[in-house]
Formats: sequence, C-alpha cells, structure tokens
Amino acid sequence: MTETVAPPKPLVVEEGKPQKGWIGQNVPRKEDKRLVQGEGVFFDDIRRHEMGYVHFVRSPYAHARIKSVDVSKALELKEVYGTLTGDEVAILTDPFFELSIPPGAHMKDYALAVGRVRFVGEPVAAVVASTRELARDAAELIEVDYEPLTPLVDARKAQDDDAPILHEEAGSNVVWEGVFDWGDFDAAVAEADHVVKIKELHFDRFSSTPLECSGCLVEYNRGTGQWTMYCNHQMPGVGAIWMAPALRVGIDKLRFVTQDIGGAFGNKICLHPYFVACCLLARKLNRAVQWTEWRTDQHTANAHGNERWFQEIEVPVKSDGTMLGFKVKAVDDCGAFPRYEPLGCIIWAQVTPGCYRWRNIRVDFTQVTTNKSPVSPNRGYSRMQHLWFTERVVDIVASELGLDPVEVRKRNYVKHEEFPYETPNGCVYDSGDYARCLDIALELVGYDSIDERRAEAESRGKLLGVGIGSTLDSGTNNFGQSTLLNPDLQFSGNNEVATVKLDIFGEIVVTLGTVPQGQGHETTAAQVVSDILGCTPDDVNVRPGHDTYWNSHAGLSGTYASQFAVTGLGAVKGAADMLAGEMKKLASVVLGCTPDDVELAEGRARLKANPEVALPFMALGAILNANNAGLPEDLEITLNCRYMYRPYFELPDKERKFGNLTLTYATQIHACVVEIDPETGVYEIVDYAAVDDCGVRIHPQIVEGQVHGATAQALGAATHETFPYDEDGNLLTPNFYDYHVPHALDMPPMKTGYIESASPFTPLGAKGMGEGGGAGIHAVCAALQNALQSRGKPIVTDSCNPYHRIWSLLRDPDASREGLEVTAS
Amino acid sequence: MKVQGEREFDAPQRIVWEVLNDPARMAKTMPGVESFDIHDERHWSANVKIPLGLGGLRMTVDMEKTEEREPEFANMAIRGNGVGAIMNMATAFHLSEAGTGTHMKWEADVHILGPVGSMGQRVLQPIVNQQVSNVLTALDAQVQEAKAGGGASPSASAADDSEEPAHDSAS
Amino acid sequence: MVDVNGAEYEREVDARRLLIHFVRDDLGLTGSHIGCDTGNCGACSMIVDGTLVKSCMMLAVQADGARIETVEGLAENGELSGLQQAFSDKHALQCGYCTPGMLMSATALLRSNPNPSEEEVRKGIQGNICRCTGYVNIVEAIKSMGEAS
Amino acid sequence: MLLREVEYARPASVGDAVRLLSSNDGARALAGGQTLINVMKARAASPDVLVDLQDLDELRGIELAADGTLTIGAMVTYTDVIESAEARARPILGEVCAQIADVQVRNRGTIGGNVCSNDPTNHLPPLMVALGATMQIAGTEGDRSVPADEFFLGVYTTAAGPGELLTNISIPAGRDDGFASVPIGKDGTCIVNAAASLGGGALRVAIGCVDAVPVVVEPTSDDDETVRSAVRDARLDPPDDVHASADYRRHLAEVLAVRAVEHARTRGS
Repeated sequence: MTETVAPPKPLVVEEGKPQKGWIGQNVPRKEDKRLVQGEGVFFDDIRRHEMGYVHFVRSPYAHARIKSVDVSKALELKEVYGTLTGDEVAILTDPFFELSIPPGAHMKDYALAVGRVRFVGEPVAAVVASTRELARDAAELIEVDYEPLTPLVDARKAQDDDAPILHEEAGSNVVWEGVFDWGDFDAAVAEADHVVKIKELHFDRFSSTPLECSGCLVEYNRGTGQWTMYCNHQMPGVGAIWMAPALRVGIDKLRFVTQDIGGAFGNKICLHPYFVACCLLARKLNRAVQWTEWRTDQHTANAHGNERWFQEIEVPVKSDGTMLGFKVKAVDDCGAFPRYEPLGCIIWAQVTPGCYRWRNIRVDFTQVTTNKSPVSPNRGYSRMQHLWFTERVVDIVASELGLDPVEVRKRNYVKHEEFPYETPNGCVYDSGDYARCLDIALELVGYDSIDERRAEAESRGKLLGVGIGSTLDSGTNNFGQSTLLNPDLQFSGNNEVATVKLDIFGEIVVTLGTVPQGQGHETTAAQVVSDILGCTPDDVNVRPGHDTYWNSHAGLSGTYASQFAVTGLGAVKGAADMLAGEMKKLASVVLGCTPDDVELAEGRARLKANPEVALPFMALGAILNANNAGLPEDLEITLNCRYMYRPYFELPDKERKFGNLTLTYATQIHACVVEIDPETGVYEIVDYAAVDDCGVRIHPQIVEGQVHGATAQALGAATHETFPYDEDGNLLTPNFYDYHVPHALDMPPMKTGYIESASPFTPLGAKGMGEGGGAGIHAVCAALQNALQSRGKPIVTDSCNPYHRIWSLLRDPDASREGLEVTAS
Repeated sequence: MKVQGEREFDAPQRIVWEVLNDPARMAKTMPGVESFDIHDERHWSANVKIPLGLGGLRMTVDMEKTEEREPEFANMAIRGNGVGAIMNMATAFHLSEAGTGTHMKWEADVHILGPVGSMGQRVLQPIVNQQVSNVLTALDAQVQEAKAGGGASPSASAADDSEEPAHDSAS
Repeated sequence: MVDVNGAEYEREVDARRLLIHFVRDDLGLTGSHIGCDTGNCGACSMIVDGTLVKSCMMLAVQADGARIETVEGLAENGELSGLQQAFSDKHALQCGYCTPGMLMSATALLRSNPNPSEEEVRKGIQGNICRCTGYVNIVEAIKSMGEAS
Repeated sequence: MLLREVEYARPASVGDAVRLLSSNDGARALAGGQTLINVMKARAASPDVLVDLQDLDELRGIELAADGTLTIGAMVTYTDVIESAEARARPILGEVCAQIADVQVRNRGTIGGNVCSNDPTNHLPPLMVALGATMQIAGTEGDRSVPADEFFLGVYTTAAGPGELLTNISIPAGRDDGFASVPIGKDGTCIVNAAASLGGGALRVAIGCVDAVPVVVEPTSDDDETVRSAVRDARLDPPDDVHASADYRRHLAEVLAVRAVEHARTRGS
C-alpha cells in the first residue's frame, strides 16, 4: 500500500555535504529482536519478592466535597498491607509546584484528592494487598462520604458569575490569560477587501491512548532514603522536578528506571501524582509496591489532549486571496488541574501563522479548569489545535469567497526562497518547500482527475470531497518560552546529553539522556556513532531505556517535542567526535605519530599513510583501561566521553512576547479524499497521501513509520476518537468499546512521499519529527467540508466528526453557518 | 436522564394514594428488594439487588418524601449507593380522578454516576425504561391488591417474596 | 495443568483469575501484554488448542488441560521465525507492545490461509490494536510471508 | 480486569448444567464469555457461580433437516457458523457472523451467548427475530420452545430465566434474508442494525439498537416507501447516547430497514 515518491530533484540546502555511511540507511532496528520475541521489559513485567499491588479508590463524582474516608473495613481484610488517604498525603507532602502566575499559581494539586474531588476517577485513597484482585476487593470496602457539588463541564461557562469555582484558593477557574498582538491587525482590516467572520470552532478532547497504560514498581531503600521507580514515565527529569519538592527530598533520592515503554505520545509525562502516592506507600509499608493503570483508568483519569474553543474569529482577506492575518479568542480547557499547563498557552505560538505569510495576528488566549480529566501534552501538543484552526480558516475563507483551496494555500504559503523565515512573533522557520510538498501530495491522490471521480462517485450516490492539511512539526523547544507565561520561571534554552565510551574489550558503549518509546533511538544512535568511529552499528552497544543512576542526562533530557534527531543525536555526535579524538590521540602515542596521521576505519585506528599499521579498538580500550604503564602523564584522555548538546537560543522578549521558540520546523502536507453516504452521514476515506519533509533522514524507514503512526492517530481523532462528558461530568467514552481507535480495517490505503530540506541549524541537517502536527485531522475536516459543498455549504466546525455530526450537517447545514459572515472592508 | 409518563388505575384515588404512601407496598413495587426499613413516614431505606440478566446490581437505597399534597401530589428524592454505581433520582407524581378510576402523571430525573454509569451508558436508557415499566406494573398489582383487600398493608419485611411481581418481567 | 509452548505447568488457581494474569503473573511469561480491560485490544492474544483467543476473556481454569501457544514459543532456539523476521525487516513494530498479540494473530491467520490478500490480512488482525504504526507495515510484513510461501 | 470472587463449575451434561443453574439464583451460564467476562471485569456484574458450558458437546451441533430447518446448538461459535456447510443453507447467518467484532471474538463467542446476553447492540437478536427462529430452553421442568419474538424481554434479559439454559436455536428454511447496519468503524459496535426476511411469504423486519429488544415491523410490501412508513409507524423511542441522538437512530432505522429489505430482495432475484 505504501508508495514512496522520491522527488525529481531532492532539496538539500547544505550543498556539497552528501550523507554517506550508515546515516540515511534502513539498518535493522536493534530493539526489534527482543520485542518480536516478547522479551522486551515493560514496567509491568518486573516482579519483586513480597511486593504489594496498589489499587486506587476513585471518585464517582465530577465535583464533590469529601466528608469522610473510612479505610477500616479494608484493613480488616486478610493480606491487605495498608492504605493511604488524602489526609495523610496533605501531611506528608507539599502541593506540586505550579508553572503559572496567579490565579493558576494558587491551585493546589496533591497525589490524592484532599478535601475535594474535581473529576470523575480522581484518586481519593489507595490500598495495597498481596494480589491485584484482593487490592481491588479491598478498595471496594473503603467508604467515602461525598457532598456533591455542581460540576463545571463547559469551558465557555467557566467565567460566568454563577460558575462553580473548582479551586477556591485561586478564586477563579482561570489558570492563565494573556493577549498576543503582533503586526497591526486593525491596519490589516483596513487594507483588506473582505473580512471573513467565524463565530466558533471547537477542537475536541482526545488522546493518543498508548496501548500500554501507565504504572510503576516502587522500591524504597530505608538506609539511603532513596526510591527506585521501574516505570514508563517518559520525562523523568521533569517528573523528578515535580516529585522531589513534594516529597521534601533531594532530587537524587528519586531513581527512574525504564527499558521498554509501550508508547507514550506525551500521555506519560504527568504521572507524578500516582508515583508520589506509590512512593509514600512503599515507604509507609516498607515493601515494594506495584501500580498498574487499567484502560478505563487511563481514559478517565490520566491525561487527555487539550480541548480548545476558537471564538469571534476575524480574517482580513484581499480579493486575490491574500490573507493578511487573523484575530481570535481562544478558550483552552485543561481539565481539573493545570499540571504541565499553562505551557499549552504558549506552545502554539511556535507556529503562530501556520505555514502562511500572515503578518497581523491578535490572539486573546484564556485557559480554564473544568471538572474533567486533567490534560497533558499529547502528540502535536498545542500546535495541533492551533494548526487545525489555521487550516479550518483557510478552507472556510476559500469556500466563502469562492476561491480554490489549493491556490489560496500556494498564494499564502511561506515561499521556498524566503527561508530562513521569521514569523511575526520572532520564530525562525529553518527550511522547507511547502508548495512542492503540496504538489507531491496532490499528485499522489490524483488531484487532476478529481472532478471525474466526483462525478463517478455521484453516480453511485456518494458525495466525494478532497481536502488538504498543511502543518508544521516544530521541534527542539527554547524553554525560554515559558517565561512569556511566567517571568519568574527559571527555564530557558534546551539541552541533551549522551556518553560514548570505548570499553576494555574494545566495545563501544553509548548511553542516552532520552527515554525511548519505540522511536528506535538505539538504532539511530548507533548509526551516528558508527559513521564517526568507522565501525558498524553492530559494534555499538546503545544501552536501552533510561536509568537516572546510570545514564547521562540533564535537566531538559527526555523524549518529547520532536527533537531526538536534533538534540539526542546531536549529543551522540558530539560525544562520538570527542571519543574519536581521544582514540586518535591514544593511537598516535602508541604508533608514534600525530593524531592527524591517524584515521578510524573498519574497527581500527590506523595510519592514513599505511593502513597496515593499525591498532584494533580492543587494543586501545585495553591499553588505557588496564595496561597503561608508560603512557605519558599529560595524556589527558578517558575514552569515556560525555557531551552536552545545547542549541543556541536567546531569551524571548517578554513585553512583545517575541523570540525564537523552536529550532526546527519539519513539514507535513497531507491530502485526503472522502466519500460520504448522504443518506446516513457514514463516510470513508478512499484515498490518502502524506508528504513529509524533516530534513536529512537518518533512518528513512523509521521516519516513514512515524508518519504512518501520526497519520493514523490523526485519522482516529478526526473520525471517532473523542472524550465527551455528560452534564454530570461522566466521561462517555471510558474504554475502547466507545472510544473507537482505528483498527486495521478502518485505515485507508496510505501513500507517502517526501522531500529533504536539510536544516541549516542542526548538527546533522536533520529536524525533529514524529508528531505530525495533526495533519490528518485538518485534511479530513477539509475533505468533509468539500464533499458537503453541494448540500447547502455547511462548514465543519469540530475537529472530530463522527457519523452523527455529518448527518446533522446534512440535515441542517445552516446551523453550522450561524455567525459566519463576509463583510466588505 | 428524564423519564415521564401517565397511567390509569382502575381504583379510586384514595386507594392509589394510600399505596403510593405505604412504604411496605412500595417496597413490593421496587425491583429486587432484599430488605426494607422505615425510619419515619418521610424516610425509608432498602437494600436492593436490581436484576440485570448478567447479574444483579446491589445498592442501598435511601428515599425521602420531600413534599406532599394529599391526595394528589408527592415529590421524592431517592439516592442509591452501590459499588461502582451511584443513582440519584428525583421523582414526582400527580393524581387526579378519572371517572371511577385514577389518573397518574409522573416524572423522574435519573442520574447514574460511577464506572457502571460510564461503562453501561449506551444501555442505561433502555434499562431505566424497562425498570420503570416493571415498577408501574407492580404498582398496578399493589393497587388491585389494596382495592381487593381493602388496603390492608402487608408485612414490612419484603425480603421473602421480593422476587415477584417486579422480578417476573425482568428475569 | 496446562502446556505452554511445550512446557507443562501445574498450578492452583483462583476461579476468578484471568488466563492472561495466570500466564503473566503466575507463570512469569510476560511476552503477552494487556492493553485494555474490555477485550478490544488483542495485546493478550494467544493460541489455545489451535484457536486464536484473547486471553483476557477467558478464565485460567477454563484452560485446564489446554495446549497454549504464546509469542515466547515462536522463535526456535534463538532463531526468529520468518514472520518475526518480516516484522523487523518491514519495520512493522515501533514500541513493540502490541507486537506479541499481533504476531499470534498473524500466525493463526497464516496457518489457515498461507497466502492472504490485503483485505484478508486486515480482517485477520482486526482484533489487534496498534497505536504506533497505522498498520501499514504490519500488513506489509504479513503479506510478505504469503508471497514467500 | 480483576474479577470478584466466583465459583466455577464445569458440568458434563445439560442436565447437570440445569441442576447447577437452578440450585443457585446467583449462578450464570458461561458460554463463550466474550460479554460476560468483560462485564465481570468491570464488576458491573458478579455472579456467585459460573457454570462453564464448554464441555457440553451436545450444544455444539449444526444440523440441516430434510425440510431445510437449521438447528444450531447454543455453544456453536460464530466461526463455526461461518465455516459450516450446513449453515450456508441460510447464507445470511454466516454473513452476519463474519461482521461481528474480530477473529478472536468470533472464535470464542457463541450464538447462544449472543442472544442470551441480548445487548441491544448485538447482531443476532434482530436477525433471529427476522428469521422467525425458535429457541429451545431446558429447565428443571423439562424443555420448552419459545419463538424469537417472545424470547427477548429486555436489556440482558431473555425468556431463558434463572435456572434455565438455552440449548439450541432452530431456523426454518429460507434464504431471502438481508442485514444492514451502521457500526462504529468497520465491524465495530452497531449504532443501529436491521435484519429482514422474505422467507415464509410475509416480509419481516427487525431493528436493533433502538430499544431494549429488537423492534419488529411487518411492511405490507417490500417497496422502499412502504418499509419506511412501516418503520415510522413503529413510533421508535431509541436511546440517545454518545454515538447517536434519538433522532439520528430513528432516521438510521428507516434507512437500514430499507437496505436490509433491498439486500433480501436481491438475494431472492
């Protein structure tokens, strides 16, 4: 099904630097051998003698006061080891620190609910027993008396006078609010020929729902006061920053260990409340405790993607289709607690104008809490919501002004020759060719013959539509953007660490600061190292997973935000270069020449002039590590090289909210063809193409795999995946029955194409990729709207469009057009 | 979830009113009552096992008569508490003479919280409708019994024969 | 008493213990995974007496006397089976969490239908959810086995 | 996951099974378990005793009588039906079974379990009603047979009450049957489904997912408008949930009834 289209003339910005060696090849993944044999080690596979199983008692109420919690009946049960309640947590820990300025800063978030529950499924107490089943039995015996409070489920009502307040300490449901104003919007309106006004667009809640749910096995070492967590936390560095102060211990008391992680997609970043509860239990009971989250828990009470409302949208457009910018009021729903928020209130600004040359932009952004599951970064985090909005705007403007969506895009896209391109808010788009990507995508879905196909579909009683999704996958954050939310935050720049060492038997050992979840870090790191040290990836042992006590890592280490190919591999390259230098230095001492006379090739250090004169890596490793008598005193090498990769960033300007927020911008341009059955609203994606440009591709097969996966998640989000709540605050899709993710039969045939616009800013010309910017959501929404054109021109106002929504659009197209107007400016 | 309806009883309004206000009789109209306690004339509680084919759902149910205007109107708040399910229900009925019989207009606002509520949400509405119709059938039976037996109240311990009549149509 | 991948195991087990928990927790064969609690995801798929099943919808006691095949039994003395190799070659796995169940479904499919069409492959793995790959390369890998035979 | 404590029995005969089921009102028959085990995982139901029917080979037969009557044992799986030569006498059976969930579920899930659980979104209750099937029920007072349209009593409840066991389903001869559904994703849970049969002369349509039990309509003729208005006259009061509003279900019921009839008609021609 997959068809890869090699572009006629691949774009490589860095002329004269062709990639050779292992980089760019589809070398076999080092991870696969264990995984296909069921020999991977996931957290739930780990056992400890006499370990106890944790079960959480969860709130059935979306909003209630906790009057009492009685654990006595549970404790009477045989082989129940102990319990933990919110009252204990309030004494033993401090609230997790909040990133926001007030009001958000005042919201108190603990490991268990203290005094009040704020979402269905919120943990209220925990019990530990000798078996999983028994722990659940005991949990049923814990009696909690609640006094129900009115729940708040609609973010748009969060600021009403009669709205219930979730966090009384904050005195408001607002976490963070701010106005972003770049260029001159009013002047743009004056300059425009039309202003298109859209009343409201809605980006639904959903999440990537990694197949492995969250969990940990926690051991407490009484002697050292140190916890070891065998877990699947994808961002241990940040997890520890949250957990250590809450537990009132130094950060080195927390050891995170991961090997294999069953997908994360951002959903495993905010596990600290559960982990703190487990740490307290392990210490209290002096016993290893294990918590496994079940699917229903994961859906109701772990992490959703941000839900966002876009209101009072205004778009100034010239009659030739040139769009001058936009104005919008965004209301972001972060659920019951901010946790990783309010970062989502700024992350979107990495892609403020989307793929377009829009210069005048005004965004009034407010984030509020509601009685729903808290959110956390979810693949495409915050940019996806915003990019969906920009793509909706383009298609709505095009259809209202009778313009061709392809032409409008090409007219407004940032042009190839304009890179590096500075956006109105100071971000620098490094490289790309959006129009080329679009052409390839359209070619792949046979856009030229779309009218005939539309007619043919009509003859079968089907409505055919085509849609485009153009997005950016911004990677390698400048954490300085957090200071635009809260000037007191002490985060900026970015970094990642790796060590590469030559061991005593000549084995090359690499440790990473990252926490892989299927992205093939072991493999791509080995590719980079073997090219530099002149050996094969098989000669390179990359330690799987992460161990806080073993691995090199830094404060911003982790696997998130599309950056491994830049930060992770940048660190690996730096460390490998250092080691190569030391190996040459050592070889030159032994061979009695200068380091420049030495080259590394075929697993040996040899004389360039006479390759016969060579030292195998084993000799180098043995000499320094075990057989070093006679080596000069001033030979300062360790053959164990640690390198920190640090992209250059400046602090953004807080007043203007201006600055470069990310290093690289990969491109995803998708095209989608749908057929709708107008009688039922049921539709099918009949043709699909994804074109990717992530600069130099280290491992094309892995890149393509990421494109497939990101697309599948986007198609799920566009069709069935949504987390709606009823008026009582019950989640209506708490499991895979009602939350329908794509199965094999649901996926359309997928065509892929690519170009390579090397990044001028990164060590390998590569760009972070993998999040995909939700291109599939945008493309499906556009295709649906296009297919429905002939049925009263309804506009697609929601990101998720199950059949019933399409049927409503067919039945009452005007309802979707309420408040939609085009005024002459 | 709101449910409502109307029903005719072939009995004088006084009898219907008595039945509706006789906890012991009401106990026999509720699905799967296993035990029943009357705290005072406004407060009753019961342990029930609501029969759902795949297995019963156990709940302790507290009822409070929040308002009444004899002999035509009453308002009740019912709160059921079970593992994995909480039911809150506000129900009201209006009685009026209809020839020799009685006309009853009723409405109920049912909220079901907890995992069972979420898991089973796709089947809750049919289940609620079904339980309601069981209750009404049973109520009719009680009214006829009361009419025949001159309204003599049966024993308050409903456990022994709780299976019928409500159970018949639900088993 | 059960036979798992040719080895016999005898254990006392609670009636309420699900087969997947028995195999993972009691027998320590952790290759089979759990991805949901409603029988939708297929990560726990095993072949029981020649039939592909989801082991989270079976009690351990129901498997008394059965012959069970799990992912651990696919490779022969360290040598990957052709299907396992195809999964690696075609990059049909990323995080690898769904892979054991996916491999068991594919194994069952190829036994009954050695040369499946694309549609048959998709139908054959419909009960296995993968959140990483979009199934594209998984389908490729399974089809390649058909072409091979 | 993590069920409540439960006792387990594995009878060797239908007689023993019925005895076990009737001796304890907390006992439930365990057929394929593809619904019951899941409900138990959620602890939404917790029977005291599970009576596992897997050893009852007498419930696994598929027989085709000379008069064309099909008799299918309660423990016959969907896969058995799909693969059975006898079952092809009524092609719709295999076609519908092949749309249920996935291979694993079809390998374990049984015809008896499907109709006895009577989840309103199941495929087989409306189909059995449309085909005019008859259910054989064994009980302590011997066997009785119940026509399909009297068998389904409510959500999760059927005429096979406590202490009773569905042993087999017999389906009269015929082949002009149709089925149409709108599921959530391919082979997913049905939002609405409809089965139709022209067998036995009169047209019979049964609609699923719109009430606690399949709703039967008997249009006077098989033209689209008559079928539509017959469904309209049924005054459906379908549930309103996350997948469909009551209005949408009402609408789909009409469309799918027409399509099921169309499907049945084309087979006839």
